[in-house]
Amino acid sequence: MSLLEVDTIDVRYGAVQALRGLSLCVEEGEMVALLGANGAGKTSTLRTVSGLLAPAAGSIRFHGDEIAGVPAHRLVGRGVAHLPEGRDLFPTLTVEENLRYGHWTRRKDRADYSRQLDRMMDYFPRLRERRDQVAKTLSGGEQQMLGVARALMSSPQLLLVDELSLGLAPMVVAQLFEILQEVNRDGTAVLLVEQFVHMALSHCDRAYVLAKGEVVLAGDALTLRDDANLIASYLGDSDQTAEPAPSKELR
Amino acid sequence: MSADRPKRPVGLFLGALALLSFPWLPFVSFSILGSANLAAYYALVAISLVVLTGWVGQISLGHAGIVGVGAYVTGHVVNGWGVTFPVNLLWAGAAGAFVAAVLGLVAVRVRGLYLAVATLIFSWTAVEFLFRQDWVTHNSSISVAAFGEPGTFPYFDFTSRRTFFYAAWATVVAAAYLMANLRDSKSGRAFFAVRGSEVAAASMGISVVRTKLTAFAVSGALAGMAGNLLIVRDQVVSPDAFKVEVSLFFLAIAVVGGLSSLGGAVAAAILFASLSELFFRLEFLSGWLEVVPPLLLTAVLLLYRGGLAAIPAALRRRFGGPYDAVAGRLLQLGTQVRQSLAARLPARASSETPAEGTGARVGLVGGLWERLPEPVRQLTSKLPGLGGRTPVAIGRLDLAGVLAGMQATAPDESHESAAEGSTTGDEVVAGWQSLRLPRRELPAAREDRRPLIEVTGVTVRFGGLVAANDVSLTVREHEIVGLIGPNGAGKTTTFNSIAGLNVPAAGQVRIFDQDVTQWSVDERARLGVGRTFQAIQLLPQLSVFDNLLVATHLQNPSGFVAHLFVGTSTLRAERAAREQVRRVARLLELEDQLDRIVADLPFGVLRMVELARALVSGAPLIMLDEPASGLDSTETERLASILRVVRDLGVTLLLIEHDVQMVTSVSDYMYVLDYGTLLAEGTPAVVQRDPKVIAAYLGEAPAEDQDSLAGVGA
Amino acid sequence: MSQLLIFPLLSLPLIGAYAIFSLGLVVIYRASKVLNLAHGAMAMIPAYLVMTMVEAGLPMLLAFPFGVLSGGLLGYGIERVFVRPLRTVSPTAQTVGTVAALGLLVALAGKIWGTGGRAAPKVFPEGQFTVGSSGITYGSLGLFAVMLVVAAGLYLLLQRTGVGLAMRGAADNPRAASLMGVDPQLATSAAWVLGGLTAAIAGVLLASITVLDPVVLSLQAVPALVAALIGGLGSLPGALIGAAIVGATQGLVPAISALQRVEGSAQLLLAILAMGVMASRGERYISSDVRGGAL
Amino acid sequence: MVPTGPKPWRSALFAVAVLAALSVVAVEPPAKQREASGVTGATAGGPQGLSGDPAAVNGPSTAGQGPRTTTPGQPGGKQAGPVRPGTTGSQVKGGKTLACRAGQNGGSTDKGVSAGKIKLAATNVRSGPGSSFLGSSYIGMQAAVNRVNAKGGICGRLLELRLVDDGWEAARGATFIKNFTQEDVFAMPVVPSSEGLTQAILNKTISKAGIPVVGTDGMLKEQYADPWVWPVAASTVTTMRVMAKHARDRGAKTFGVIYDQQYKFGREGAAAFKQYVREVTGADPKAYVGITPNQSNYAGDAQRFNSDCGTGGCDFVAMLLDPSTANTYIQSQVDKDGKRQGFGRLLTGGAQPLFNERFARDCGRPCDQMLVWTGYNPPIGRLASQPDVAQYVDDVRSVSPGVDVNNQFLEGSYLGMRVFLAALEKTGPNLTRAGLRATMSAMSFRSDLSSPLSWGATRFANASAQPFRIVTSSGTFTGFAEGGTGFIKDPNPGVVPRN
Repeated sequence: MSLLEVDTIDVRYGAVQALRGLSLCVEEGEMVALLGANGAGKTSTLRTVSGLLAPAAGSIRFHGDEIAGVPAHRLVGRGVAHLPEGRDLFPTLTVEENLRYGHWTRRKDRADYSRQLDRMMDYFPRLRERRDQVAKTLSGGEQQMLGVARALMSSPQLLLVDELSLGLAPMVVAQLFEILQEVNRDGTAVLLVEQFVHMALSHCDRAYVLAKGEVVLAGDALTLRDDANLIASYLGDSDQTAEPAPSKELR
Repeated sequence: MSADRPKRPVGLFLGALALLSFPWLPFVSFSILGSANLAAYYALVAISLVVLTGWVGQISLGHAGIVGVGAYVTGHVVNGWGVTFPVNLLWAGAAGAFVAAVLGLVAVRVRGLYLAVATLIFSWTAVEFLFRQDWVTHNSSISVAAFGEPGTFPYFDFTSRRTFFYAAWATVVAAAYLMANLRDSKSGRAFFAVRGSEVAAASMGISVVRTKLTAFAVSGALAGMAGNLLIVRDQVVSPDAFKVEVSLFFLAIAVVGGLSSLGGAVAAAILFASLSELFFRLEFLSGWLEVVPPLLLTAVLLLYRGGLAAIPAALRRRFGGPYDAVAGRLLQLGTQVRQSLAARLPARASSETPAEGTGARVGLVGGLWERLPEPVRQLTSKLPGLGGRTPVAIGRLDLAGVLAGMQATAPDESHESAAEGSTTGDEVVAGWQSLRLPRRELPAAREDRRPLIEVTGVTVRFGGLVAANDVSLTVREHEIVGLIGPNGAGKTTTFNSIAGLNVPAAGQVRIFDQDVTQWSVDERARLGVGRTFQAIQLLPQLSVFDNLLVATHLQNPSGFVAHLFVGTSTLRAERAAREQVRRVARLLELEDQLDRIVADLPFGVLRMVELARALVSGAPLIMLDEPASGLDSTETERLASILRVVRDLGVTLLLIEHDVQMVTSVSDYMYVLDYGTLLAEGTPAVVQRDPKVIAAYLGEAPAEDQDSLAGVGA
Repeated sequence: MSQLLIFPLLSLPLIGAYAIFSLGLVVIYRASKVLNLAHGAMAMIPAYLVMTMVEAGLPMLLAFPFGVLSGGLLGYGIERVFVRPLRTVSPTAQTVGTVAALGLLVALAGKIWGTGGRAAPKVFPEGQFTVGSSGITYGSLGLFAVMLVVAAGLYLLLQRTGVGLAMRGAADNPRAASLMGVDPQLATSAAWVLGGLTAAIAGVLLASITVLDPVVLSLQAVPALVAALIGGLGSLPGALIGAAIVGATQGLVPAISALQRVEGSAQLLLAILAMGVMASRGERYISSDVRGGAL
Repeated sequence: MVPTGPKPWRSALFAVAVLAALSVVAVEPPAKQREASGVTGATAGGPQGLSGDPAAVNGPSTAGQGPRTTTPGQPGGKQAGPVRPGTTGSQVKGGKTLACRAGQNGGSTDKGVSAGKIKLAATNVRSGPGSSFLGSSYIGMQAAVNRVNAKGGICGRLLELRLVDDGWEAARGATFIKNFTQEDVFAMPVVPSSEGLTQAILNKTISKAGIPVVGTDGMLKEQYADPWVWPVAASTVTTMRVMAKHARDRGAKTFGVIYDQQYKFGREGAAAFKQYVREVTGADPKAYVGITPNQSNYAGDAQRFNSDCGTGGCDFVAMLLDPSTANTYIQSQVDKDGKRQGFGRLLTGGAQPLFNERFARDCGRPCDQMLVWTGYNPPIGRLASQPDVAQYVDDVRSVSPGVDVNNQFLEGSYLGMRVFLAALEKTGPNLTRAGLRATMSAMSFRSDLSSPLSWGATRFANASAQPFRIVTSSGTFTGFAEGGTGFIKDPNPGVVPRN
């Protein structure tokens, strides 16, 4: 019985059908990537698992018990942490306050808070320097580091990460992936959504490729790396489009 | 607002008929007549709130103050210059309009809750300061309350309730009639557009500033006239009739009425006036006067938000048959009346399309604006928000004309399009799929074609973050330019600086060879730039037809006054506008969706309506903000082919889109952005195979050229 | 003490009352983006309850805390009944909801306790400091002191405690708060309870040095709205500064004889000040995040 | 919500239907056809009921116009000289000799009068800000009516009093009064809701309809200028002059007044005070400060008043404020070495609105020995034992046991009603509005409740006032004590300052 089982879920935003019968699973300590073009439903998947969105149909099991429809603020305590797209920090709160917020579900355990805080500061030394700075004054990279650190403060069993690389220089992204790998080795399962396909596949165990709300490809990372149609689903089949295709009748 | 010709509010004729006989009905006692007069006073204030809060979304918590100004100005005018009723009504209206317009100037700068506080402060100051100054209130009682001399004709003594009844309800009926005309006209649509979304309204050339000022002025005029009715009815007013609590009471009436419907406002006014009749009649209510109005407001707010205006619809839902029979019968009667009236309008319903290239004359204030001497305009343009450059419009693209012309020359053997399109009128416009379009002779080299958009060295910073760094691109005539790049690459930032949503820190944006870097969204729209939005910005409660009709704003030459009194010019402009909408709808095969309400349409159709709206505005240049997001693969393919047809009709398109596959299939030329800088440009085939682009999209495989990583800081 | 110096002293109680009101208004506005026009009623009802309890024999030491608690309860109730159901409509609709609450509470108070002004029980002992030819009653000074305590208390609660942090975060970014385990609805209710508690404190104290009247006390919130507005509606220190300006203006006007003859000149000055602040603060008239629409 | 669905006309029609339904429910069944008499059978509902209303331009002029206003002074029946109440003089009308007994009273002699009933109506204040001190007035009126009805009414006709609450709002009050003028109402006793009454006087609703209004509280000068209104209270101008005269006689040299500058009663009272003080001392009052009611703090105004009076304060200080504003003002005044500033060195006086227990109780120690003035004899001290005063207390307690009998608006409305009923009795069986008007101008009403009232010379019938002292022990109010001067006459009665 795997850590997370998502079973044929449908998700709708008003008239838009975001997910159509999507299923996937994440084992203990595994690191899984969710790939696919924009609007393929990657973000909707993470939001449904973390409780921000309630699925219209289907079920989600975490540690075997059903969590579909459980609101986000009750799920965090049970070990699911979600770092949403766009980092979603508390702009007017300081770095340390953001981190303390991440520790909210275990706030009673003071000792654990200082332990976690030091652990995060070790992972991201720059945060220690900017400790009292207000979040919105941080650079893009630093904000992403704070996002990851805050999500890890509740020492989750499953960490959902949405577009870690958004607007960051490749070197910073590589650094973040290293840290994710280390956290994963410490026992936290990771389900991450990522644009940079090579970066994701080189760090993850398995991957799913989504298109238009469905899983079109799945497998372990190594076999997928140089799979031709993976690139096609992103950039469009490069050899087909010779000339800009005018409407058929025009000729 | 159904799809046929602008519907005269037939209901008002019927209503007037009922009101004329009211004072003579047997059961109407003297006190009920008194309540009916009170109802007229409340109705006028409620209508003024419907216009301001219902239609334009500007909440006012200070309308009693404006009513007070109307009352005291009437007092001065009657005692000072002996001006009698119908004329002093206009004085009061003018005073109300002026005060509201000044208040509107603040409203233009602030929004939502700030505005509510501004109006609350106004009414608090009016009561505590304005209505305590002797020079304002010494005329609080007027001696002359009649028109003409006793014994001679015409002589109206307004102290008599029956005479006042006719005067008051005539004013209300006239106000409702004019407001209904306004609502069904271009200005009304501008009101709803501004309430729906200011940025979408601006993108259709509607000046949000002038629309709001017009709404405040109209609403203030009606409120001022209500003040006039009060002092003419009572001949004396005291400040406690205009305190803060009374403003909240007026808002309660409008909310109970359903806030957006004129009929609802009148119905709520009648309901609240009947309360005062019940207070007079029923002994057990004494002591509870203060509790009843807030109870009514709470009930409507929490239990039945549609208010009285929603009752007829609810009745139809519940009773169906019998209700419809009665309503149907009345409707027939009404349409007969309207037909006879319409018959005597000039017959020559000419079908020529509106003159090309007419500058946009927007609303009464707009009209005045044009006639202001140049230096004054320069001066006022320094005023925050008021200044408006009237751009030299390149000339609107008359899509309908192009289509009509083309159709005439198309070879006649294309039978299926002729048969299928012969719905109305003479010329036939086919759906896009069956269109025969002549080959467009374009200069071979792209450089020879006229550049419509030239972006040079644009840099945009948000706080520390450089979103766009020295970006330069050009969009040339009759082509589709695609702008792509991975997330956070600065696509949207660049797009917005072209659309006018942000002012770049450095660099220049030129459109139609004019430097528009500092121009506002509606100024660029007037120049000839249309756009669609990634998050649908349609008006959910309106039908598709009305949503599209809003976009004919710039091509409709009729002015505000014409909208009020519905002259032949308005009717002709409306007919032309509706024709334009029907043609574009037919082009995009949206005809059978025209009467459906936007809120219940599937996402794919909404995308088409957004595109149609941009086309209806006649803009020769349209910017598409992620048009394919949310569409499935078949819908995306259909959109791509439609865009190609639109391009071949002579519209130039600039689009940003995540679906790289779709963009490469439709664009003539592409630009790729990454980290806010231009990574590559060229035809789709070139761009697709450019290794830098693939790397940007797929992310560097860690093995390859390590050094490129090291150079980049955190 | 020179003549003019006395007047700032005289306006201390006004500054105190308006500061507590505007702090409560800002806490509520930041949490639920609603201008609570019923704030005055949330001060008036507890003041009447305290008076009823004192008249029934309860010592002020017990009546005051109960009164303050009733304010918190009232804050919670108004949000649940008049504001939350309208959340899906628009902020304007929610403000109209608070208008309905104001109307209802004022009318009911009038019905229950009568509409004429009544003297509320004293919270602080009688007597005052004499300053030159006039002086400040203990009640007035007490109100100002309590304001300082409330402001400090709010600052400590919001800046130094976990609950405060949770509330600030929820106001800043509700989605992120729920992802961290804080229910944004709960945080909003907490903000309204806090608003109610502070309003009750100001209400009881203000009533004890002035008059207990359903309308007069409720409309005291209007100058407090102006104060919050001048302070920028978003910041607590801003609310304090705004209250100081509004209180001082109303206190100083009688001192300047030229202004004295013009009745209501204080209100006029404040209106001009508020309109100026709003006009200068308004953004470029096109902002993308417009969610328009009244009901 | 945009009106694409429901069409406007349907809601308007729907609302007209609602109004029609409401009015059918609410309107009284058309009054029984009254016996043939001078007035056409005007039913309450019928349009002819608009007879009193000057013919509208296109309305048919109704046949048999109701009685137009008859010129005053033309008595309906013979009038004996100063007639003591309770006489049963017989009168001749149209050949029939009438007697003040059931069945012989000439039936429907005027609008609102029938063989067995006299219909009366008045607006009063039961909700809104004024209800705190005007709220109990209806008890005084009801008490007097119950007493007369218990004895069989007047000349066999029982009194039917209809009271409508207008929330002390001027526009609504005037509209309700205008409704009464067209309904089957003979006269309007007392009308405690002064704001609406003043507006109805100013826009001539009352004088046009010729409907008698007897016994009003007389706070505003407009009530003394209308030929159809007879106030019973001592006017504000009278009280202010009497207070100044009393202080002057006690040796006060310097005068100060703090008044409500928003409501008319404040402005006209202060102007009268100033005029009289200038008359007797040759100089204006040292302190003349107007304040706006219902503010939260008067520290600035108090400061200005004290500095105008100078160190040591003014010898006499008059307060013309409503109770709650007065309390807030007094709270804003400060103690200086144990004595509350802003009070008179020798004397402090409060006008009628301050003559009420709640003000005295809320004020407490600072108001000790302060004189509050009234134009009546409240049931205080030895006055309480006087027959009419004792009667007043019993009557009002029978209607509402817990009522504050010292509230002078309650006593005023009781006295006003007693005057009205006495006038009805004097007018006798041939009860007409003109007759009542003649009676009022010739009548002099003596009772223990106030000084003798007569409207012959000036409209200011009650031209004297008397003071009562607020007594407190250790800071709490224990009761009112007699001022010891009895009624003091207004030095220049009927003089109304132009303010």
